[in-house]
Parts: sequence; C-alpha cells; structure tokens
Amino acid sequence: MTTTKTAPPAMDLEAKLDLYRCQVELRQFEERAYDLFLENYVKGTSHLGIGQEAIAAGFAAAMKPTDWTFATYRGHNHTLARGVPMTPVLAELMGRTNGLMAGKGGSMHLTSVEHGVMGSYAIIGAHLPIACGAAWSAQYRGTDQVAVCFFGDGSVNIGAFHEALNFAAIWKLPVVFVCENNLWMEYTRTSEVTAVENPAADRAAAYGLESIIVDGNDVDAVFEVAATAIARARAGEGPSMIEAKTYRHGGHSRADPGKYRPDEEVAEWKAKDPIPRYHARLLDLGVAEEVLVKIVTEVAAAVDVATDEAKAGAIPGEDLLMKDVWADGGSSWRN
Amino acid sequence: MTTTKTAPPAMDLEAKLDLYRCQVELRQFEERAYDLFLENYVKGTSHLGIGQEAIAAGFAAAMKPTDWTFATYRGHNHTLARGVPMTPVLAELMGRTNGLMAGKGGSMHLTSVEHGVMGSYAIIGAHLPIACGAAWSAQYRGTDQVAVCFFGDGSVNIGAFHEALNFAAIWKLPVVFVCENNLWMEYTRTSEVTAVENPAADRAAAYGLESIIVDGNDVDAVFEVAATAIARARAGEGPSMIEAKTYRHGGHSRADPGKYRPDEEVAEWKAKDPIPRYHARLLDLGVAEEVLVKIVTEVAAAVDVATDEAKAGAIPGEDLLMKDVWADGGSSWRN
Amino acid sequence: MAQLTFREAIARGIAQEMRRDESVVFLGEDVGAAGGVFKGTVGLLEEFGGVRVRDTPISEQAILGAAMGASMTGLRPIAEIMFADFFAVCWDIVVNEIAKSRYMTNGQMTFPLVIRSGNGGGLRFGAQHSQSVENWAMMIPGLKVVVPSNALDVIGLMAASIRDDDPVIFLEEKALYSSKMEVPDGEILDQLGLAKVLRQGGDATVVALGNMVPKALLAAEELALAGIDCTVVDVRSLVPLDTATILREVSATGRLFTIEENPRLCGWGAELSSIVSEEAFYDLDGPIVRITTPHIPLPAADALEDLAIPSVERIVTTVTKSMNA
Amino acid sequence: MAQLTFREAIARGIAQEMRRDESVVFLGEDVGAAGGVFKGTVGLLEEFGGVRVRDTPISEQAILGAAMGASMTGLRPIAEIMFADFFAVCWDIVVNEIAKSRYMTNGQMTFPLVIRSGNGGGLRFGAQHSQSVENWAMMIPGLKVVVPSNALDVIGLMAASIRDDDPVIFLEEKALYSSKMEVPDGEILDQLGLAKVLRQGGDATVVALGNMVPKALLAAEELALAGIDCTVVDVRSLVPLDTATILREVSATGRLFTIEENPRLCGWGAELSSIVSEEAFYDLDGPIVRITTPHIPLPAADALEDLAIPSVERIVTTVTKSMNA
Ligand SMILES: Cc1ncc(C[n+]2csc(CCOP(=O)(O)OP(=O)(O)O)c2C)c(N)n1
Ligand SMILES: Cc1ncc(C[n+]2csc(CCOP(=O)(O)OP(=O)(O)O)c2C)c(N)n1
Ligand SMILES: [Mg+2]
Ligand SMILES: [Mg+2]
Repeated sequence: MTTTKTAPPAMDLEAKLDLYRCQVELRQFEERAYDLFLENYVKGTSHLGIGQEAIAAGFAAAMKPTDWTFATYRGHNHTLARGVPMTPVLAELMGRTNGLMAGKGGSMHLTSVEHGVMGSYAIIGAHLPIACGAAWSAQYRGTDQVAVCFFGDGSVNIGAFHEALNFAAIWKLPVVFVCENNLWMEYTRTSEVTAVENPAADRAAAYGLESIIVDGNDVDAVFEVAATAIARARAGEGPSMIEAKTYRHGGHSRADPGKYRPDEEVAEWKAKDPIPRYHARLLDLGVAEEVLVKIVTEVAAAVDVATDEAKAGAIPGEDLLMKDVWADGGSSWRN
Repeated sequence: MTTTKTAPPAMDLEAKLDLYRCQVELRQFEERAYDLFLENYVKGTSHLGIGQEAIAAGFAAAMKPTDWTFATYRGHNHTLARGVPMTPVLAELMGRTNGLMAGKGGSMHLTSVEHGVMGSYAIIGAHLPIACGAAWSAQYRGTDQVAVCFFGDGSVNIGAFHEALNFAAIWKLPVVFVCENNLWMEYTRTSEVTAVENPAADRAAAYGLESIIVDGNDVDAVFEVAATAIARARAGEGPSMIEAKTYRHGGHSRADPGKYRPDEEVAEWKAKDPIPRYHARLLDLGVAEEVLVKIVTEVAAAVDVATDEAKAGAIPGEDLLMKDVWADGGSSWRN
Repeated sequence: MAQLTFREAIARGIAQEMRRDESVVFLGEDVGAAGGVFKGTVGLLEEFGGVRVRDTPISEQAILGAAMGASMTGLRPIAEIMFADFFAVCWDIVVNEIAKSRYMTNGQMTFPLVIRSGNGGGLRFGAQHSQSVENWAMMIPGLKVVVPSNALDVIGLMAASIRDDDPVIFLEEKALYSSKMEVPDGEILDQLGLAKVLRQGGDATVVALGNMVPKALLAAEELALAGIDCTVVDVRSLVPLDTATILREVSATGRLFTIEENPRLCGWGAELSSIVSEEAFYDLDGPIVRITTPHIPLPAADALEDLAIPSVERIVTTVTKSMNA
Repeated sequence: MAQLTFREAIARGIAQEMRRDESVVFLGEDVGAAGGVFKGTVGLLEEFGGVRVRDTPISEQAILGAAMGASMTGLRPIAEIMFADFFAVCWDIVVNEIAKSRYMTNGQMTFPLVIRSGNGGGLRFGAQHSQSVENWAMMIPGLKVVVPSNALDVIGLMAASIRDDDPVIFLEEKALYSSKMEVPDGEILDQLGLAKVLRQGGDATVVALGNMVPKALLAAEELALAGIDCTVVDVRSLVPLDTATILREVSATGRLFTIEENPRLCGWGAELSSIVSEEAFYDLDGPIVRITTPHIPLPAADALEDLAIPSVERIVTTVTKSMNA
C-alpha cells in the first residue's frame, strides 16, 4: 500500500456534517427499500449497500457536479450520493411511472444523466470500458470531467476489467477505478478464487499504476484518497485504481439472508460500521449530539415523504413499454 | 526477471542435433509454404513463424508425447515441432483431402490430436482458457500431462488472457503459458498499446506467478526454461508464464510485406536468427560442419517430397463438406 | 413418485449422471456450497465433493474454456452460466471455439459438454437478466439447444444432454424454477430431438417452448371453450429439431401459431414458419402467425414485463382473431 | 465521377463525415498508420491526425466500451471490429450495454455510434474469420444493421449511419472490398431503412443482401434466358427493415426467394419468410424458398468454401426447380 503524495484538501466541519448526512440518507434509504421488499412493493431483485456508505459519500463529495459516476447493480448509494432525490429512486424500485426511468430499468440500472450518474450496470465488468469511453470523450473535448467507476472485489477476475485498466493507462484517461472490496462475491469468498491477496491493489502494477488501499469504512479517508485521484485525473495525469476495504452488512441481494458468512466476521465488521464511527468522530471534533440527532430525524422524515410519493406513482402501461428503443422515441424496426 | 530455481536437465549432443534439425525443418517448411503462396497453391491467409523456431523447438523437446500444445494461427512451427509430418500440414494449407484436417481447418487451425497438438486458434486469447481446461482434465484424471499454451505479445491485453491466468493460478493447473514476444501485433508495435514494458512477465505477479523472461532465439535457453516449468507443472506445483523475446522475420501474414518496421530493427534481429546462432554453437561444441550440412540437405529433400505429396492430394468435395459437425459424423440439425 | 420442483429436478438429473459416470464434473459461480443462485444444484457438493463440483471466479470465458478443454481430453463437464444473458461475455468460446472445433478438425475432437443457464424473464430482473437466448444458440451450427418445460423433462433431457457427445446448451426457464410435478423414482432418460404433442385439436397447431408451454396449454383450454380446438406442441429441443412432428401436426390442422418469449426478429418461430411455408405450403389454410415479445429490451417493472411477454390472454386473442379473419 | 473500390469507399464515407463534424472520432486495431488490415481506412490518420484516428490494443471490449462511453457523452465514434467473427469477444458490450441502455434509462441516453466490421466469407479464411453476423445483430432490439452491396451505397449508408443517433452495426462484405464502380464526386448521403429494387420481373421476387446481391443479379440474368423473370431486391438495411418494398414486390410476383450467406437457422431470410407468410399469405402462389449456406461452420479450403456459400448456379437451379415444381 502506498499512500497518496499530494496534500489532501482541507475539509471544514460543515462539509463533514454533509458527509454524515449523506451516509445517514443512504442508510435510511436502504433500510426503507428493504422494508418495502418485505411489503412486496419492490418486485424483482435489489442489492443493498448497507455498510458501504462511506465510499459512495466520500467519492461523491470529492466530485464536481459535471463528473460522472458509473455504478454496478449495487448502485443505490452511488446514485443518491450524487444528489438524485430519493423519490424517483424509490419509485423506480417499485416500477412506477415516477421512477427515475419510469420503471424500465429497475434497481440494477439506476441512471440520472442530469446528476452525472451515467448508469448502473448489471453485467460484471462491463462498465469499466464504458467509463473509459466517457473519460476519453472528456479528454477529447478538453473538458475537465472525470469518470469514477465503482465495482466489487469479485469483478477483478473478468476480462473486461483487464481490458479497461490497460486501455485507460495507455491513453492516460481521466478515470478513477474504485474497487469496493467487501470480501464476498455472491456467496463465495473472493479470496478463494483470486490469485492475489488484494484483488485490485495487487494488480495495479500490471497496468503501471500505483497500488492504493483505503479504509472504505472511514469517510474522511475515502474523501482524501478520492480527491487526490480525481485531481490527478483532472490534471491529465491519467487513471488511478483504489481498493476500498469494506463489508456489506446484509446478504448479496434481496433473496439472500447472507448466512454463509461466519457470525464473528459479520460482528467484527458491524463494529466498524462507518456511520457510528463517523458519529463518534464528529462528537470528538466538538459537534453537539443534538446536531447529529437532528440530521437523523430530518432524514427519516424525508424518507417517509419519499415513500409516500413513490407509492403514489402510477403503474406504467403500453405507451411506456413501446417508447425509447430508438432515438426518435419509438420502437419500430420496420416501415 | 527471475531465473528458474531447479537445475536444468542436461542435454547430450544427440539431443542438441535434434534441436538443430527441428529448427531447420521449421524454417525450410515455412520457406516452402511461402513459395507455394506465391505460386497460388496456398489460398487464404497464413502466418509464418520464420525467426521464431527456437521457441517451438525448445518447448517441443521438453515435452512428453502425451503433453498438449495449444497454438495460435501462427502455429505451423508448433505443429511440426511436435512430430506432425510435413505432408499433411502442407496439404492442409493447400486445401487438399490429404491435409491434416482434409482442408476444413486451414492454416490457422492446425490440429493433430494424435500428436498432442490440441488445436491452433485464430481468435486472440481464446485458447488460454481452453488450455486450462485440458490441464484441469489432467489434474482430475491424475495423469501427468501438461498443457503448453503459446500466444503473442499483442494477446496480453485481451480479457481471456486475464481470466485464464487467474483461473490457472487458483486451481494450480498443470499449464505453461508461453508469450512469444516478437514486439509487434499485426502492424502496430505492442509497446504502444501496452501499459507495461514486458507484456507478459510484468503481469505475472498479478496472478501470483514468478516473472520469467528467456531469450527466445536461443534454443538451449528455451529448452531449459521449458523443462523447468513443465517439470513444475507435472509435479503439481501449478502454472508458469514465460515470456520469450523473439522476432518474426517477415510480415504478419501472407498479405503483409512488413514494411512498417524500421530496417535497422529487422537487421538487428536477423543477426540474432536462432538457426545460424545454433549452428555456430554446435560448431563450437565440436560438431563437424558436414554433419550440419547433411541435416540441412536431408530436410530440403524431405520438404520436396512433402511438397509433391501435398500437391498430389485430391480436391475435397460435398461429402467432406457435410461431415463431422456432430459426433455422429453428420451435419443434420433436424429429423 | 415424488413431487418435485423444476429446480430440484435439475439437481436430480445432474446427480443421476454424476453417479453413473466419474467423468462428469461440474463448475460454475456459486454452484457448490451455495447450491446455485437459483438453488438448482443443492446437495451436489455434499454428495460429490469439491473435486467434482467446483466454484469458480466470475470469469465466464475461463469457465467455458475450461469446460471445452476438459471435454476434448476425456471429461464430460457441465458448466453453469448463471443467467443466460451472461453468454454475451463468453460468446466467443461458445460460438467460435466449442461449436466449430469438431468440424474444423475434421472430426478429430469431440466436445461432450453441457452448458446450463437460467433463461428468460418473468422475475422482474430487467433487460440484462431476463433474456431468452435460445435463438442466439440455435443460429450457430455445432450447438444443440434444449429447453425443457417441466420437471420430468428436465431430468430426462439433462441426462440425455450429459450423455450426448456434442455440446448442448441447456436452458432452464427461470420462471419455471418453482413449478412442481409428480416425477417417478429411478433413472429417467429422455431423448434429444423429439417434440411432444401435448394436446390434439383439429383447428390449429400451436407450437411453444419452455415457459410458453404452460401458457399455450391454458390458452388452448380457453380457445376450446370458444370453439377453436388446438393441437399444442412442446418443441423441447431446437437442435436437433423435430421437424417431422411439427410438419405433421401443422399439415393436419392447416394453421400454425408459434409462441415465443423472444424479441420479434429472427427467432425459432420465424424458422418454423419458414420451414412450414417451404415444405408444407400447400397444406396451409391461412397465414402463419408468430406471437412474440415485442422487439424491445425487457423492462424491469412488473406491469411492463407482463405486458411484454406473451400472456395467455394475448395468445387467445391473437389466435381467435386470426382464425376468424 | 471516379472509379472507386468498395474499400476506398469506406475511407471516403468516413472522411466525408469527419470533415463536417468534429465529434466524429475513429478507433480500432491497426486502423491508423496501417490504414486497416483490409486497407479500408487508408489516409484517415494522415488527414485527421492521431487524436481523432486511434490505434488500440487487441481489446475489443475496451474498444466498444470506449465507443459507447464516448457516444453517451457527446461524441459520435466509429469503432472497427476487424473481422465480424470477433463480435463474439465483445458481444456483451454490443447487446447488453449499447443496445439496451437507451431503453433502460427511459431515453435519458443516446448512443450515436457506428461499429464497422469485415463480414462474410469467400476469402478462404476458415470458420473463425468468415462468418456473416448480420443475423446475430438483427436479433437484438436496439441495434440498427446495415449491409451495403456496392461502393456508392457504402458511402451514402456510411454517412447516414454516422449521422444516425442510434447504434449502427455496419457490415462490410470482405468479398466485395475489391469490387469497383463509378461514384459521383461531392457529398453522398443515403437513408437507412430503404431497400432497392435492382431489377423488375413478373415471375418471382429474389431478395438478397451484401455479397449475395451481385450473385442474385447474375442469376436473374440466367433465369431470364430460361424464361423466369425475376425482381431482385437489395435489402441494404435489416433494421430498420423496408417491409413495405419487400411486401409490395413479393405480392406482385407471388413468389419469394431469399439468398443468404448465412448458416441455415434463424436468419433474416426466415424472418422475411415469416413476415410474408403472415402478412401476404393470400398473395403467395407457391412455397417461400430460402437459399443459404448449409448449417455448418465455414470450411477453409477454396473448393469447400465455394460449395458452401450460395453460388449463382445454386440460385439458378433452386429457383428453376421450385418455379417448375
Ligand atoms: C458477467 C457476470 N457474471 C456473473 C454475474 C452474477 N453476479 C452478480 S453480482 C455477483 C457477485 C459480484 O461480486 P463483487 O464484484 O464482489 O460485487 P458485490 O456484489 O460484492 O458488490 C455475481 C457473480 C453477473 N452479474 N455478471
Ligand atoms: C479477438 C481478436 N482480435 C483481433 C484479431 C486479429 N489479429 C490476428 S493476429 C493479431 C495480432 C496478434 O499479435 P500477437 O499476439 O503479438 O501475435 P503475433 O501475430 O505477433 O504472433 C490480430 C490483431 C484476432 N484474431 N482476434
Ligand atoms: Mg464483493
Ligand atoms: Mg506479436
């Protein structure tokens, strides 16, 4: 592990409170999403990011609004952290017309171009080359945009990962690859099927990149490493890959209680929960407990409002079904 | 670069003369194949291995007859080095019924299961996972067979390379990956599109493997490194990856005069031609010049015979066309 | 006899063959300890051990490459591609390598392997986890393609696929995993390339596959009440294709309807239509009608997905309209 | 006017569009300094420089991923996949990502990109370098599919594809690269989704694509001598498909023959057959006949490849036999 060389940007207390609020929002949103599965409002599958909030929050805080996020099917956190309101996300999970994509994408494909959320991708590895393409476009057009691309530890063994990393490196693209290493694939431990100990960091050298590992449950540390890598990319110094160590508290997806994991392992990681940890740090920094409690309460109210709004959404019909296969808005393949 | 740890097997003069003969055979065969293109006996495309003979010869000598070769479209050398006679190979290039696959595969797909040549593959990267499968089968059945898989320097940037290397490493498969680094892809220099200097060796660590580089124009050196890696695989110690530095004297394929390469580069490498080099070494070892000349003459006669035999082959017809899609020997997809 | 779900039938079919043949091995993602994400392989690791039942990394090209290399050297591997949509990340190994190598080598090599995969929609998984890919595979010379519609067929066709010396793409309809039926005890072995006539009727022939089979049967019941008596054929195996049965049944009724859970273009329905209009043209009494998913990616929302995939109601309406035209 | 080869037309079409639109960029393997392995892009690097014309590693997923990501953020990339067979190594990016993302995002994203590739056989390259893949692409909702048959169409359809806001799979028949024709100077712009009637005849309608078009025309000449007068339609674009023209021409003659350089199953010929027998059934005077490559991988030997791919002679014999049946 090498730590970054340039000085981290200073962060004031206000910004830290925002980081706290962001993590609380993600957490409460995901908990509500879970409840709504149980109530059968959310059909299909869904992959929660509970326990991994610090990564989404830290990176989003380090990005400009014009930067781009590329997420996986475990993308609720990343979508919300970029400023997408809760209601359309929740409505999307419920398959309503007021959903982010009117129900056509679902939980695994959250996208909000307006917020720089350039898609959530459900095929392992696919979005790494796509993020390269966005970064290439920024480079070509001479904008200062950076693409940040998140993926899991299990995703480092698929071909597209390899092609994208080499491609980004040789073209010096403004892209930051972020491996959220939560130790597990679906039900298999990544270390059992991966030839190196740190799935992303130990492969950085194969692409001429620095090996960077960060505590993914420490939002300040994440912010720091994110800011450095993004600044590097923006300055035309090329891609970075960051491995953030973290853990998902629940199962892989809706259907999975996550019982294959040793109880002690789950307990150990729950003790490292990024939110109580940050809570404690903020108290140490002199923030009053009631300021934090107020944030939690406000978020809870917002989640309730979003839930009601989402539930009020209409059920989509034939018109939406046959819309937007093509750029002309239609779906006709013949004259 | 790390050199191998176990002592190399000793090689007597007889064996060295065989290595010489093998290289001469490959060279003369390829030269004849080239002439036959010009005479329009060989249709389609063809990728010669002139200049790269030491790798094929050295590895083949280190393999048992029951071991397996997996080659690319540049596979004439590897096929012949395993003992496949020249006539069926030449006849295959000409599309005759006495061809190795009766004309159905062509130059890019030479296969002789009988000789352990388990196919030549024309899609970059594809055969690396397939070689893993053969190695897995040897491991499962408890035979001592080893799969040796050759590929080019340009092939290290495709997804299948990455998947296969990781897979072989975690399953500790008896497979030896051999990168024949001839510096060029088709018309593009590999270093221009590859993030590391030594395309294979600098990536070995990403799969927990040792970084091994060998002079691919020195057949003794190749034999040594091959014997060590194969012994390792046979002993159940898992895969190796070897990068052999070499050069193709001609263009990429039949259609290519290879003019994009600087004259000095070509000249420099022609000066390192493995065959004159080995010739000189054998003389140093006390072999009489006429022994070597005799080998060259014998091979030339054999190439002539093979040419005549190949030309005498029949043109394949409808019966072969519709044969062997399926294991029942036929091609019927309906009743 | 035992009540068996479709997903239990998968494991039973595989276990039956692994017991009788040591060369049968099984690999895929989360197939071992977890018993598969669809719980189709529960118990296999426990019975056959970790040497024969192996979890892999997320490396579909490596999975299928390994299956291919193993099959050419004496094993009979079964590989799982978790969702059929993921064939797209390893399509080269399937179509350029596995399908062609026997032919290219003039029969020197044989590839006795089975690739099983969760196919089709209905589970609200969205466009990248709901595709039916039987047409992708049918299009490629050198692949056999099997799609069972019930637990009994799963066992018998799985056994036949494993014993077959050619590569078989074995597609398991995700929407059917929890369907149940009575299945006899003991060895079950079926045959590839045989369609099944599930219902005889004099007015029209309805040909369906996989998850569309139960829908076709329900539609036929409704249609019968309205006076349209349908023959229903379960294709079961697209390659080899039982054209004899299909041509016979279409000629008998003079009308063909195909029910496909596939986007519109170039599917097996079009292939059947074209075979019939070339070979049984003069037996036809009216247009051949294909009922398919529209030519769109599958949407995630339940309401939209239900509109997209052919329903019993759509089958009934379409057949009725065409028969009364 | 200038005599132009098909391969020169590629470069001319691309250059025309790169001149008028800075957002058009081009990437692929050996496309720059080497001018493409089929010499289809000679001169582009020289005219447009290394920032707009870029050589890539052998990483087809990265090539197409880059094209997709660039197209969703304001560029109009053209990507080359050297041989169409190599689509198999990057099929996921094509079918699961590029084709579906506009629909999945409810129209938030647009993908104005062109993927061009050398398609088809005839060059004795063997099974892994000779496939026609237009059917693979036609099957996938969200992809447009264009296959020109001559140099003029290459330029005009290339321009139309580049200006189109949807992803276009642009297939260049390898067997046609050295064919030549007179092409006017100045801007050439054609339209996607229009078939061309190349010959009018009263007896049968022959529909062909790409390299089969010149063969169909030659066959029609021979057939005319034997008293069978054929209409010949060049499909040009499979998606969007000009069903209006095809249905009109088939209805006029009452007979349809499709000529496809594809293995037998599930091709565009089957799709056309099925459209016609559903929508123009009562206009048909006889069976619809598809002429295709047999359902086998393509062999390498010249003699075998010539037997496999539909020839003028096979077209003549098949049409004659069927018309006289
Ligand atoms: C190509 C492909 N193979 C398999 C899957 C099925 N799958 C979905 S998530 C997953 C595990 C991914 O693990 P990881 O990358 O660690 O991400 P995490 O789910 O832990 O966030 C698998 C195997 C897939 N979506 N795509
Ligand atoms: C997937 C794929 N992409 C592209 C090609 C076209 N192609 C054939 S050989 C070649 C260059 C390979 O270079 P290298 O791996 O160095 O091998 P060499 O030809 O030098 O032996 C390319 C790009 C291919 N066959 N397969
Ligand atoms: Mg993980
Ligand atoms: Mg090379």
